Amino acid sequence: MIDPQLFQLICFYAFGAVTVGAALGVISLRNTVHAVLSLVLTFFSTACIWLLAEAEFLAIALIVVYVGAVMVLFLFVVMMLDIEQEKVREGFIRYLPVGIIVALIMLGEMVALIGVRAMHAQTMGENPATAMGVSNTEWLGNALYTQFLLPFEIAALILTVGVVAAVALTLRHRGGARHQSASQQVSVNPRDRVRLVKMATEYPASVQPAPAQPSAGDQETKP
Amino acid sequence: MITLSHFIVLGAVLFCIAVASLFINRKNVIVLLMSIELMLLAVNINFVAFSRFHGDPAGQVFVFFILTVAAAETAIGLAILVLLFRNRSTINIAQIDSMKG
Amino acid sequence: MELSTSILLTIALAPLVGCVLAGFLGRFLGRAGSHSATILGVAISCGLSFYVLYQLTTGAATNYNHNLYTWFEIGKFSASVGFLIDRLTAMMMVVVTFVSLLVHIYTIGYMKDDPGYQRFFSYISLFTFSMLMLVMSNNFMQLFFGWEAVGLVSYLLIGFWYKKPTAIYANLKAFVVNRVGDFGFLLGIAAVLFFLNTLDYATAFHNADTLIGKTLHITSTVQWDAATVIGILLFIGAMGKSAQVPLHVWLPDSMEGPTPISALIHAATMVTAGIFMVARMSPIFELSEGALSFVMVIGATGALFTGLIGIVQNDIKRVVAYSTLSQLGYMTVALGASAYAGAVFHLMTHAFFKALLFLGAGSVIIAMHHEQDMRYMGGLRKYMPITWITMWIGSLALCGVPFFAGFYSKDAIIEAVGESHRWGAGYAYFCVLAGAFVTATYTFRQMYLTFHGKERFKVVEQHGHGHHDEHHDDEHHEPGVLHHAPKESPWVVTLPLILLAIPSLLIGYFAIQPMLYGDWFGGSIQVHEINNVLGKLGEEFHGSLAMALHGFGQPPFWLVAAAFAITTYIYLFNPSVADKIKSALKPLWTMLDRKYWIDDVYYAVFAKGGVMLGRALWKGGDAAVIDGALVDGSANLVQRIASGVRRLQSGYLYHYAFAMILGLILLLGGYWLVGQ
Amino acid sequence: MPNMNDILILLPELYLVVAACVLLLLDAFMTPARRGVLHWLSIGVLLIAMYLVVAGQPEQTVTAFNGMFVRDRVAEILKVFALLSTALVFVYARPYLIDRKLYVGEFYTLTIFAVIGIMLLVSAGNLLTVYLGLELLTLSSYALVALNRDSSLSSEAAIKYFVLGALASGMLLYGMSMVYGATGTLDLVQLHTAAVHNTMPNLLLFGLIFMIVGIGFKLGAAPFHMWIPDVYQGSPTAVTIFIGSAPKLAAFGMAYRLLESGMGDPSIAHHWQQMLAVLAVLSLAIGNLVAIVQTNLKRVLAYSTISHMGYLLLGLASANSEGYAAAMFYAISYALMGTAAFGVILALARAGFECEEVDDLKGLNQRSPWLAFLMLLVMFSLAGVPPMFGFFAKLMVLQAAVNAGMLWLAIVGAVFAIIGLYYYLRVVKVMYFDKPVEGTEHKPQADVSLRFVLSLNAFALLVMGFCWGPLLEWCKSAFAA
Amino acid sequence: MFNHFLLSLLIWLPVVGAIPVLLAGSARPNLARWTALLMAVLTFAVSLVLLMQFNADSPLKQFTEDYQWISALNVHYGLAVDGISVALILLTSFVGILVIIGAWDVIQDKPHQYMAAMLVLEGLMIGVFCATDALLFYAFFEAMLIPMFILIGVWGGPRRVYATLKFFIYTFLGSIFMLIGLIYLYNKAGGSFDLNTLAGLRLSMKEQSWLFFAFLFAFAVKVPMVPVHTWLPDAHVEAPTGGSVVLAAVMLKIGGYGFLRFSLPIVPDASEAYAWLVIGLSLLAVVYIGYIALVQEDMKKLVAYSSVAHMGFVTLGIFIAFMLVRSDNNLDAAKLGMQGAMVQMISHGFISGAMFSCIGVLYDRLHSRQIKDYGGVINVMPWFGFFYLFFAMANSGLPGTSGFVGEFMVILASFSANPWIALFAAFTLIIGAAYTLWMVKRVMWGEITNPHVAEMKDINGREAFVLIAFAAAVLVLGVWPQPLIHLMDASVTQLVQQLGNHKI
Repeated sequence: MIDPQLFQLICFYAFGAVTVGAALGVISLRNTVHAVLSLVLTFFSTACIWLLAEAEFLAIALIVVYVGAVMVLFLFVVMMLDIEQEKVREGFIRYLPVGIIVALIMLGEMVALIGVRAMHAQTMGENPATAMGVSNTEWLGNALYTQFLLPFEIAALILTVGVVAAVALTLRHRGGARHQSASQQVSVNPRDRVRLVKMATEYPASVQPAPAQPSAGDQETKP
Repeated sequence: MITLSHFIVLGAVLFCIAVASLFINRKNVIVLLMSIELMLLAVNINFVAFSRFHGDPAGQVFVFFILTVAAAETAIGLAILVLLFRNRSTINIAQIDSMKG
Repeated sequence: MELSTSILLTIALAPLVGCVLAGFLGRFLGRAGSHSATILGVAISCGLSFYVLYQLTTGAATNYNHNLYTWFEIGKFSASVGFLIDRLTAMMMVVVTFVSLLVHIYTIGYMKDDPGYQRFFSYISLFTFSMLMLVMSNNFMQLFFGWEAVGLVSYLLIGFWYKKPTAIYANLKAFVVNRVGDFGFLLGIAAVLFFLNTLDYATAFHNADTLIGKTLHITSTVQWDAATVIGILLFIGAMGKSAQVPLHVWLPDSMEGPTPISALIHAATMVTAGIFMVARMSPIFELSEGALSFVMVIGATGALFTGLIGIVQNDIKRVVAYSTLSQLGYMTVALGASAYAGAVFHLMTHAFFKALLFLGAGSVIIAMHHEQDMRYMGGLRKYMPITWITMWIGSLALCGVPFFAGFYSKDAIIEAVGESHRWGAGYAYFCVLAGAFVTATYTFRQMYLTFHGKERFKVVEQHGHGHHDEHHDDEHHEPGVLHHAPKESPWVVTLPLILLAIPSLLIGYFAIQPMLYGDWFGGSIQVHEINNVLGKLGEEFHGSLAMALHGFGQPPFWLVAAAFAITTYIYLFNPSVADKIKSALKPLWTMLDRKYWIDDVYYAVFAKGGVMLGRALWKGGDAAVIDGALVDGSANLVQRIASGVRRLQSGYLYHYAFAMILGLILLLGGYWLVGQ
Repeated sequence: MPNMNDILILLPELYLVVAACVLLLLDAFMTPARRGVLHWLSIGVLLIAMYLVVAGQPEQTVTAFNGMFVRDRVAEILKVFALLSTALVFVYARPYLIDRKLYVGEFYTLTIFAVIGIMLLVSAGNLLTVYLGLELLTLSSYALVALNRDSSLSSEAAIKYFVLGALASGMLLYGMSMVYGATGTLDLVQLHTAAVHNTMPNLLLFGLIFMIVGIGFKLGAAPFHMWIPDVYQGSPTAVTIFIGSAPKLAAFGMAYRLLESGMGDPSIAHHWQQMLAVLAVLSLAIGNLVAIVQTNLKRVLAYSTISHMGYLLLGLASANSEGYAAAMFYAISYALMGTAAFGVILALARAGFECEEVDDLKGLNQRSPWLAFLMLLVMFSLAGVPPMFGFFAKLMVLQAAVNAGMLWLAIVGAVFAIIGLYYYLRVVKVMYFDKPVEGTEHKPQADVSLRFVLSLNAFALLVMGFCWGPLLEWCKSAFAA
Repeated sequence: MFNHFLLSLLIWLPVVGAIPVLLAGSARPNLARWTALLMAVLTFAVSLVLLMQFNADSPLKQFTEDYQWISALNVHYGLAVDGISVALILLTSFVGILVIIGAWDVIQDKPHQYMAAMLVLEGLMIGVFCATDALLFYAFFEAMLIPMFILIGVWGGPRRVYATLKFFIYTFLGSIFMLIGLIYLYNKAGGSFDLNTLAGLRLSMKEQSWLFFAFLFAFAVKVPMVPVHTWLPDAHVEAPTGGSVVLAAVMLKIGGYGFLRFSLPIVPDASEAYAWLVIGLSLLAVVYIGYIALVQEDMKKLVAYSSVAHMGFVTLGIFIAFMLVRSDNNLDAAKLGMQGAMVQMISHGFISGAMFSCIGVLYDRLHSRQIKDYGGVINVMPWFGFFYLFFAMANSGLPGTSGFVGEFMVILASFSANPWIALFAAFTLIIGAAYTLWMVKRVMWGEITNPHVAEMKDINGREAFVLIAFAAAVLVLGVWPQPLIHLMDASVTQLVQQLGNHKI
C-alpha cells in the first residue's frame, strides 16, 4: 500500500511536471494554436494540482471558465486573425538566453526571498471545509455570499463593463448594410419624391424638351 | 508529503516562465497574453495553497474573483486585439512602434 | 568778525548760475546774452574774492570754517559741504576768478565764430564753479567733488570740438589718466578716514600728530608708516591732476581744446589743484620724510625731462604745454622740499604768466587763422605788437629773469631745494637748475620762431564775398597759406593780455616778502621747524630789490643767459644750425620727439592691452567657460542625456515590459542585498 | 449580512451604479441627435454623486460589508475631486467627441464605471476590494483608450496599455498572494497588525515589493511608466484628459490603502519608504529629462505626469500624516492642473485638426489671447512657480520630505524642478513669443460651456495659490488621527 | 487707520490695476496706456504717503500687517517695512511710472499686455520688499519672474527666447535651493516662516554653511555676481527698454536686499566664515567685469556688464560690514559700508534705469544697439547728448551724482577692513571711466558716419520727461544723500548690531 501522502507527492510532481512542461510549451511552440492548446493542458494539470489541495470547486471552475470560455476565445481569435506562423516566432533562439537568464535570476531571487525552507515545514493540515463538516463548495459559498458580498457585486459590475466594452469596441454598424426604417418611410413627404412636371405637347424635333431634374431621381433610391 | 513550498515553488516557476516569455516572444502578442494568463495561474496556485494551509476561505474566494475578472479582461483584451488587427493588419508587436521616444 | 556766508555762497554759485543760464537757455539768451550772463557771474565772483582776500589780509575778518549742510552722517563718520576760507584759499580764489574772468572776456574774441559759443561759456563758468568748490572746501569729500568736477569740465572742454578725432581721443585720455590719479587720491582719503576718523580738514589736521607711529598692515609682515601711505596716496591724486610724471601724458594732448581753456584750465588753475592740495595737506605731509622725498623726486623728474621735450615741439601751444609740465614739476619740487609757500607762490605767479603765454599764443593762432605750427610763423611782431610785447613779458617771467614775477618764485624754489637735506634733494637741485636752462631754451626758441626772423607764411589774398573762415575747418588749409594778412587781435583779446602782463611783471616783487618769508599764510600751511627751508632763506632775505640784484649773480641767471645766447644765435642769425644739431643728435631728438616713448608704451600696454585682456576675458571667460561650458554646456548635457534616455522609450511593447520586469528585479535584488 | 446601514454607507457608489445603468439604457433608446441630454445628465449624475459623498460623510470612519469598504475622510476628499475632475472632463470633451464622431453613450457610461472603480478603490478596506476596484477602473480605461476604433494609434495605445496593465495587475496579485500567505488575511486593518507579528517577514516584504510594482504602474512612476506617453498620445484627447486626472487620485488612494492602511507599521514602512524614494528619483529624472526633447504636446504632458508622480511619491515616501496630506494635496492639484492643461488642448482642437504638437500652439496669443493666458496659468502652475497652486503643492511635498529626514530627496526634487521648468516655459514661449504658422491663424471655435468652465478651472489654479489653506487643512484633517 | 493696509494697497493696487488695463484690450491702446499710467501714479502717490508717515528714527518695522494666511502651515501674510524697504519701494514706484511713460508709443504691439505686465511686476517687486514671512517673500520673489519672462519674450529682440529662458531658468535655479533651505529652517523652527523667528534660531556651523550657500546662490544669481552673471547681459540686450530699466533698476536690487534679510540675520556665522568668498567675487566683478565691459560692442551689453560691476559694490559693502564688525568691532565703519551698499542700490537703480532709457531712445530711432552704427549723435541730438553724457558720468561715479556716493562710502569702509580690498574696489574709478567714456566717445562724439544717424530727431517731450526725472533723482541724491541715509540709518544700525550676534 502506498502511503497516501507519498502518492499525493508523486501526483504533485507528475502534475507539476506536466504543468511546467506545458507552460514551457506555451511560450515556445511555433504554432500559436499549439501554444493555446498547450496552455489548456497547463490549466488541466493545474486543476489537478488544486484537487490535491482539496480545492475542488476552483479546480472545476478553472476548467469551466478558463478552458471552456477563455481558451476558446483565444482559439477563436487566433484562427480568425490568421497569423503568419513563421514570422511571429522569429528571433526565438536569439532571445532565448536572455529570457532564461532573466527567468533564472528572477527565480533565484524569489526562492531566496520567499524563504522556501521555512515553508517546507508547513504541511497540509486538515481540510478546513471537512473540519467544519461541509464540502469545499459550501465552505467557499458561505464565505462568498456573506463576507465577500461586496466583491461579488463588484465582480458583476466588472463583467458588465466587459460586455459594454467588448460591444463598444467591436460592434460595427456597417455603412453598406440596408435596413428599413419604418418611421422614416412613413414620414416621407410625397412632394420630395415625385415631381409632376408640366410638359408641352410634343412637337417635331425643332422644339427642345425641358431638362431633367437629376436631384429628384437620386432621392428616390434612398429609403 | 506535499508542503507549502511545493506549491509556492511551482507558482514561482510558472511566474518565471511567464517572465521569460516576455523576453523571448517579441512578435506575437497572443503569446504575451497567454503568458499573462500563466502569471495569473501562478498567483492562483499561491492563493489556493495559502488558503489551504491557513485554513481560510478568503484565498480561494480571491481566486474565484481572479478567474472572473480574467474572463472579462480577456474579452476586452481580445477585442482590442481584433481592433488592432483591423487597423494594422498585423499583431506583430515588433511592427507596432508608431509611438515612441 | 567772520566772513559772511552769503558772500562766500555768492562767490561759489554765481558762476554756476551763469553756467546754467548759458547752458540751458543759451538759445534764448543769444550769444551776447550768454556771455554777459556768465561774465557777470564770474565778475561778481572775482570781485567778491578780492574783497574776501582784502578782508583777510587786512584782518578785517577772520578765517571761516563752517559746514553748510551734512552730506552724510553715519555713526562717527560724517561728510559735509562747507567752506574753509583762509588766506591760502582766498589767494587761490582770487587767482581762479581773476584768470577765469579774463579768459571769459578773451573768449568773446577767440570763439566769436564758433557755433558752440554759448556752450563754451557755460562750460568755463561751470569750471569756475567747480574750481571754487575745490579750493573753498573744508573737507576731503568736497575736495574730491571739486577735483572730479574740474576733471569733468576739462573733459568736456578738451573735447569741445567733438568732431575732431584728436580732440575726442585727447579728452578720453585726459579723463582716464586723471582717474588713475583719483584712484590713489580716493584711497588716500579712505586712509585719512581710517586713521583719523574724519573727513574734515580742521579736525584731521588737528589730530594729524596721532598718525605718528601708526602703521598700515599691508601683509602680515609688512607694515607701512601711516603718514607715508596717506601722503603718497594723496600725492598720486596730485600726480594725475597736476600732470606729474608718469601721469603727465594727458596734458600735452589736452591742447586739442580751444586755447582759452588751455590757459585757464591746463595752465593756470586746474592743473595746479594738486599743488594746492598738497600745500593744504602740509600738516600731514610734514609727518613723512618718505612721502616728501617721493614728491620731490617725482617733481624734479618732471621739471627737467618734460621741459626737454618742449625744445623739440613745433606746435606753439604744445611748447607752452610742456613748459607747464615743467613748471608744475618746479612747484612739486618745492612741495617736496617743504617749501609749500614757495610752491603756492610759484603757482600764483605761474598762473598769471602762463595764462598770459597761452592767451598770447591764442592771439597768434587767431591771427594765423588757427594755424598752430611755428614753422609757418615768424616775424609776426610787426603785425601784432601788443601780443608780442605781452608775450615777451610772460616769457621773461617764465625764464625767471630778475624783477619779473617768475624770478622771485622760481629762484626761491631753487634755493629752497638747495637748502633741503631730504633724500633726493641733490637730484632735485640738479634738475631744477638744469631746468632753468631748458626753460629758457624752449621759451626763447618759441619767441624767435613766432615773432622774429623771416615770415614763413604766405598770404594769398582771397576776395571772398563776405566769407569768413570757420574756426575749425582749417584742416582743409594748405599749411602756411593765409587768406588775409595777420593782424592784431581785437581788444577783448588784447585786454586780458595786458591785464595779465601786469601781475606777471609785478606780483613777484610785491608779494614775495609776505607770502614766502612773512607769516602771511598763517596756519594754513604748517611746516616743521626742522624742514623749514624757507625760514632759513628768509633769514637772508633783504627785500625784493636786493633779491633781484643778487639774482644776477646766481647760477640760474647765467644759465638763462647762456640759453638766450645760444637760441639767439641759432634762431635769429643762423637757423640752419638747428637742423644740423637735430641731425647730429638724431637719437636724442627722436627720443624727445617721441616723448620718451611713454605714450606709446601706455597705449600699447594699457589701452590696447586692456582691450585685448577684456576681449580675452570676455570670449574666454564669459563666453567660453561660463556660458559655453557651464550654462549652455549643462543645458546641452541635459539635452543629450534626455535624447539618450528617450531612446529607452522604443515604442516596442516588449521593451516596456522588460522595463517593468527589470524594475521588479532591481527592487527585489536591492531588497535582497539590503537584507544580507 | 449587509444591513441598511451598509447600504447607506455605500449610497454614493450604489447611486452611481444605478445611474450608469440608466444612462446605458437611455443611450440605447435615444437618437444620436438628442445625445446632449445624456451629456448634461451625466454631468448632473456626477455632481449629485459629489453631493451624496459630502452630505453623507459620517463624522467618524465607518466600514461596511465586513470591512470591505471604508468610508473615511481620505476617501471623501479623493472621491470629491475624482468626481469633480470627471465632470470637468465631460464638459471639456464634448466638442472634441462631436467633431470626431465619438459622441457616443459608451464614453459616458464607461467613464462613470471607471469612476465607480476609483471610488471603490479609494474606499477599499480589503485587498480584494482594492483589486476589484482597480480592475473596474482599468478595464473601463482600456475600452476608453480604444474607443476611437478607426484610429490605428488608438488601438496601438490600447494594446500597450492592456498588456502592460494586465502584467502589472498580475504582479500586484502575486504580491497580494504573498502578503496573504504571510499574514493569512486580506483585510487591511487586520493586515496592519498581522504584518508586525507575522512568522514570515521575508514573504511579506517580498509581496510588498510586487505590490509596489503594481502601485508604481498605476501611478506611472518610473520604471513602470512606459505606458504613459504612448497611451496619452494614442488615446483620443477626450480620454487622455480623463486618464490624466481622476485615476491619479485613485492611484494615490490605492497606494495609501495598501501601504499605510495595510503596511503602515513603521517597522515595515521604512522598507517601502526607501523603495518609493528610488521610484521618486527615477520618475523625476526620466519624466523631466525626456519631456524636454518631446515635440508632441500630449507626450510632453505625459512625461510631465511622470515627473509629477515623482513629487507625489516624495510625499508618500515620507510615510507620516504630513507626507500623506502633502501627497494628497499634490494629487488634487495635479488633477486640476491636468484637466486644465488638456482642456486647453481640447478647446483648440477642431474637426480634422488635433492640437497635438507643441508647435500647433505657435502664436496662440495672437489668435486667442484668452486661451493662451489660461494655458500660461496652467504651465506656470505645473512648473511650480508661485503664486500658482502647483508651487504650493510642491512646497508641501518638499517640506514633508525634509521633515521626514530626506533632505537629499528634496534637493533632487528641486534640481529636477529646474530641468522641468524648461519645457513648460517652452510651451509658453511657443504661445507668446512665436509667430503663428501660416494657415493656422484661425480663431479657436467657441464652445461656451467649455470656455467658461475651463476659465474657472485655470483661474482656480491662480486663486488656489492664494487660498490653498482650507484645502490643505481638509487634507490634513483626513490624516490627523 | 489708513496705515493698516497701506502696504497691501501698495502691492495690490498695481497688480489689480493691471486687470482694467488688460480689459482695455488692444482695440483701445490709449485707454490702456492712460489707465496704466494712472495706476502707476497712484502707486507712487501711495508710496509717498508711506514715506511721509514713516518714522525714520525708529529701527522697528512699521506698517505691520500680519494675518494668518495658511493656518495649517502657519504661513503668514506678513508685511512690514523698515527704512531700507521704504527706500527701495520708492525707487520701484518711481521707476514704475517712468517705464510706462517710456513705453508710451514705443510699444505698438499689444500695449495693454505690456502695460499690464509692467504693473503686475511693479506690485510684486514691492511685495518682495515688504514681506516679513519667508514664504511670502519667496512667492513674490519667484512670481515676478513671470511678467518679466513675458516682457522679454514678447517684446524683446531677435534672441529673446534664448535670453528670457536663460533668465528665468537661471533665477529659478538659484532660488529653488533657497526654498529647500527655507523649508529646512521652517522645520527647524518648529513650523514658522517668520523672518524674525528664523533669525532667532540657533544653528550649527554646518547647518549655517549649507544654508549660507543656498541663500548665496539664490541672491548671487539675482544680483548678479560673477560667475553667475551671464544671464544679465543677454536678458538686457534682448529685453525691451522698459524691461531693461526695471530689470536693472529694481530687480537686481532684490538680490542685495535678500542678502540683508536672509544671509545676514539667519546665518551670520557662516556669512562671516565665507565673507572672503563674497568679497572676492565682488572684487572680481569690479575688475573682471570691468575689462569685459570695455570691449563690448553692444551698448546694452556694455551697460549690463557695468551693472554687474556696480552691483559688486553692493555685495562688497554688505559683506565688508561683516569683516568690520566681527574682526575689528568697528561698528561705524561697518555701517558706512552697509549704507554705502544701500545707497549704491538706490543710485544704481536710477542710473542704470536712465542709461537703458537712453539706449532705448537711440534704439527707437535707429533700431540698432551696436556702438559702431552710431557716432556723432551729439550733432543731431544735443539735448539727448546732454542727458546721455550726464548719465554716463554718473555711471562712472562722478561726484555730485548719485553714482559716486555709494562707491565712495563702500571704498572708505573697505579700506578700514583691508586696504587691498579698497585698492581693487577703487579700480572701478579707472576702468569704469574707461568703458563708459569710450562708449560715449564712439557714440556721441565725432563726425556723423552713418547717414541714418543724420536723420535722427532729438528727444521729444515724453522722452525728455523720463530723462529729466531720472536726472533729477541722480543729481539730488548725489548732491545731498543725507535724507536717504537718514531714512535707512536706524535700520542699518540695527542690522549692523545684529551682525555681531553669534548664533552657534
